Amino acid sequence: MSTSIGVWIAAFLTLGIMSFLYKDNPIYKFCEAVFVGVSAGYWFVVEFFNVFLPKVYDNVGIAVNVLLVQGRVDWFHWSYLLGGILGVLMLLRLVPKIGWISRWPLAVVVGTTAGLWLINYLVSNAMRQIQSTIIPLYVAGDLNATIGSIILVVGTFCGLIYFFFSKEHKGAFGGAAKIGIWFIMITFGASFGYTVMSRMSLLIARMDFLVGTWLGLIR
Amino acid sequence: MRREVPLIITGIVGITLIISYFIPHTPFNLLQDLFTDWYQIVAAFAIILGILNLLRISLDKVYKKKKGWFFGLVVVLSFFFIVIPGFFFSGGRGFQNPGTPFFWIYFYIYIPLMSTMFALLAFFVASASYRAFRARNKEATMLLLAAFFVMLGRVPIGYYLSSWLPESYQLATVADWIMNFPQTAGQRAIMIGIALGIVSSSLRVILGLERAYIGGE
Amino acid sequence: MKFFDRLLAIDRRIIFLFVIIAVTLPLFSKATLHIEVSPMVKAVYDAVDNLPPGSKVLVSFDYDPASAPELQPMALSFFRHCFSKDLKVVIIGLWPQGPVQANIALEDVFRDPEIKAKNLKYGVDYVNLGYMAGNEVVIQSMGSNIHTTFPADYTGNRTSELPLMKGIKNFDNIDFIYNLSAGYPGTMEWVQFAVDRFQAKLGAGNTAVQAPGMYPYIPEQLVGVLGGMKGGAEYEIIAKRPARAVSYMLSQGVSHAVIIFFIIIGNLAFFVTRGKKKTS
Amino acid sequence: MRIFRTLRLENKRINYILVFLLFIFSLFILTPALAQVDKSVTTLWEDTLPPSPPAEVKAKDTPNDAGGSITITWTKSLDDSTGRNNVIGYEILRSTSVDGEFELVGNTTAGAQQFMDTDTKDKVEYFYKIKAVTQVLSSVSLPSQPAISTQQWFNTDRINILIAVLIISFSILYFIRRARAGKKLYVRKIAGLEAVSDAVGRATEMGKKIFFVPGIQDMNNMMTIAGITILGKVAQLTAQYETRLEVPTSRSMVMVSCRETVKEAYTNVGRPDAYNDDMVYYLTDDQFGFSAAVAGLFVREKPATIFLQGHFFAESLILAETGNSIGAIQIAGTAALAQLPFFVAACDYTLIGEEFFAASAYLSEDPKLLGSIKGQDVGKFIFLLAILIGVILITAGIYDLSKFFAT
Repeated sequence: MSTSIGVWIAAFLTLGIMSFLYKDNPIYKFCEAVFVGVSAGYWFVVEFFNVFLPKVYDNVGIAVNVLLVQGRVDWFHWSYLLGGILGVLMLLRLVPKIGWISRWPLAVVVGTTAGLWLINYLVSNAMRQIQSTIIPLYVAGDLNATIGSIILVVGTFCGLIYFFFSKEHKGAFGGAAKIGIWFIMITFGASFGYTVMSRMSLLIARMDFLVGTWLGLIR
Repeated sequence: MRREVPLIITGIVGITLIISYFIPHTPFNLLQDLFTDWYQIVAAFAIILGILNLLRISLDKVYKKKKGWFFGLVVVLSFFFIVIPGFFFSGGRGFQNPGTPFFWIYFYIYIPLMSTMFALLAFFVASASYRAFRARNKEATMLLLAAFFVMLGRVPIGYYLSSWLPESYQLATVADWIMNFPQTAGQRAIMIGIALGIVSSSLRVILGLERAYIGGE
Repeated sequence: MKFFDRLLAIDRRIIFLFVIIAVTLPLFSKATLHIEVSPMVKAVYDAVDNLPPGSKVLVSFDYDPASAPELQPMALSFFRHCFSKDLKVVIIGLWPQGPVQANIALEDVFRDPEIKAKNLKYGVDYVNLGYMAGNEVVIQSMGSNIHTTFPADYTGNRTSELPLMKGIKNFDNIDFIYNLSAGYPGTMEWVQFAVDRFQAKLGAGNTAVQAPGMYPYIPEQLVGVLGGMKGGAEYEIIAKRPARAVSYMLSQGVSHAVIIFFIIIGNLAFFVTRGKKKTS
Repeated sequence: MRIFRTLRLENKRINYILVFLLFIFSLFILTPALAQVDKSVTTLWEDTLPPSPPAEVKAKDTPNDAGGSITITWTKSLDDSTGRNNVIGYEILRSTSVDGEFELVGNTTAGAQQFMDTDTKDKVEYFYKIKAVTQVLSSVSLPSQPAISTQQWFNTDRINILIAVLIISFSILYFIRRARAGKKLYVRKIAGLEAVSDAVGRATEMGKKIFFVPGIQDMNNMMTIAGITILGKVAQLTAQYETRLEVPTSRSMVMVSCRETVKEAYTNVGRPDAYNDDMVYYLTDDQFGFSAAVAGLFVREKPATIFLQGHFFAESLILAETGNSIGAIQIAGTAALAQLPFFVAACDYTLIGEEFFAASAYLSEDPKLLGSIKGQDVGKFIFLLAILIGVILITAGIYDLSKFFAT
């Protein structure tokens, strides 16, 4: 059995969270509250040291330094001050009267997201996937590969037809959409089956901690 | 004013970033990094709003002796339990180095909680698959069969069950085949659909047609 | 037939009980199971194995301790493989906890007498540049200059003064990128930015959940992907160094058998009760 | 001595055999030593001759970039993979004048024929030489013609993407315009969205709460923004039905945005009095801390209806299974590929990928937004056509259309 106080605390918290599986209880509530408090605090500290200090404080520091020492305006580093100002505008939400100003930084963030996602998804999800789907259906002398290619092309084609919204799924079109949903179901089933393993590994490692590290029952 | 200005900002920023993808010339090549950094900075400031909200609600529970007030107190105490050592007693920027008090809390409190919560999924995966994988209709049967074969093919029992078969019929091969062909085909269809959905939503946001996120007058 | 009706609506806590027994009991056993090496894992292994000694490998640790059970064994066997082939390793992290996991892995690998004998030096044979906030933008800016993206390493040394980093400016000087990922940012972002924009060569280790999502990128954008603890075990097998992932495989196997058993029972009960409803 | 003589005299053949054996024996002993000598002799010999130099060194501005880079190409040394095959790499040398001092700017492995010098000043002329290197010796090529790096205003490599952006955007814009002009558009039924008002109604009847979780990502994610748009519609329903709504969030900015959205929705249907800020609250940025808290809330508050709309990761199943265990109706929606299977398995309705992004338009019944969905379909049609034609052409061996989609 472990003699480290840390291991004992960890074991208590592990069992506390697991007790939720039986039913909600005060020990779980306690662990949950600790979890919310500690993790909120963790990210608060991390954001301060990993984002605020290096991105705002350091960059503006460089900009000021360049200005004072070289008498030159370093636009690149000053631009981070603008980011800092946006951040402060966000905090104006705390002042109810002018809280609406916080919509400006929000608008900048949403505009950035819309612009970047439009391009990135069109390139990596649409263009490149279509590129990989345009393949010869027939591979000379390789029956396996031929069947594979046909399934790949037919599955992608019919799957996309399922996502047509402005046309009724009837007749041949509806048939293709039906095949499409089958492919989508196979995809979900396969990904689910593939995942089970992943989830089991997490539990194995946890039980290994309880039985091995904490209780010392296995070598 | 309260509504139009943000919508104009969103539109201009969005269009500028789309254009900048095609222009290698400065300053366009720097915009993406700059705007993403700004997001990071705004998020780092914004977290203060969330924390204040969390503390206010928790303390409110304690103050008014609402149901579960004790757990509200635990939230507040554990927040300061990690924040104070993190800011003041863990050597500043090296706060995450092994040996600091912050790291100790991280290692013995935060990690076990996080990994155990994650490990609960093992149980939920079992109960969900017991309920969902039933051959109710054609679609559900497809789901069931694909899951069944992939699950078997990915673990050693699959090997023991089918090792007497020629290699191309063994469960591991079947599982790989399902993953490589029908699974990839389905993924691709969903991915291309998502791309179009995102293009369309982004355009609606940029044009100001979709503006729920910004609120009203 | 009441038995089957009750079986269909079984209390899920009974399933939970079976799962925990299936996972825990095999931990006490020393038996090992046969593990097949899949082509995906072999592709990654070969890509590393075919690098000439002295090649530079970039490893990005994009996961936190929650996913360590799946990804840590991959990190260990990858490091061991790189060091035994005399490859130079550059470590970064897009998740704040990533470089910490890397240090834990390095500590473990250096305990291996074979690696210890090589007397590897920090800064010459490997470096840890630490975490950088900014997600995919970090990858993007590494494409133009790694030194400005990571001005200092994990412990605060200036990057430009590390001997290994002197010959590395951007992805052009990196022979292979290995990404260990548990979500966002992760392999998808490395594909979109390092591969699509800078033509880097990329292999990946993913949690078993993420891995199927990467299949469409193989082989053009991604050499191959190790999926979950099983992928890690396969890598240990192909590298002929069975370790932790291999030893957990028995628990994996038994717990899977339990889930499959329940799915079969569920369907059996479903068909029996449905057949009964039809006849009545 | 005597025995030798007798042998020689008596049987010449045995003598030969003996000499031969002696020779083999000596070889056996000497081989390792010889091998050593041999090696040093050959390397000595090789290294007395420098490798043949690389030829045809050309330098030009790297296209489609922001300047600061010149691309150099050359043909390999004749001793690289052919000839004596002893070249181990190339060094790239640079100077600002053709007869000036050349400095090392980079190196490559053997077999390379291209190098990108990414450390040039724009508007400066540079000359390059390539040095082929063996273990010991090297030889330098003739200098290249001068090259200047510049910034470009348009990335010609991305012209196909520009065309795709323009085509899809214009088809979406075109149908938005048409819809605005009053043209009726058909949109097929989406089961998950049909169920939204019933699900809200059920909660009202039961007198229970509705939970809406907009994912665990921040506003830098389109899925969050799409989820918040759906929240706007759901909030209108809860305002009309006077059902209690709770929105736990995992990011502060999302909390801010959700408050604006819900407040606006309540105002729109004339119930601003029913709104208060505490309907939307922040818990923690942490993925599992958030899931632990939300799972606890589900079990304690026992909501009748749960919406999970946004970007989820592993916690998807923790939330969905907990929701299922309390018998709530669950409507999920996400474009996170890895999580869709879990929602499909554990929720009553799931909006899959594109359906999730179409949801806001669908729920709003605003003709302009529905028009954008029609525009998306045109994009899909073009893609399908490209796949069909592309596959036919490439199978027949006529043309590889996939090149157009290369990025």
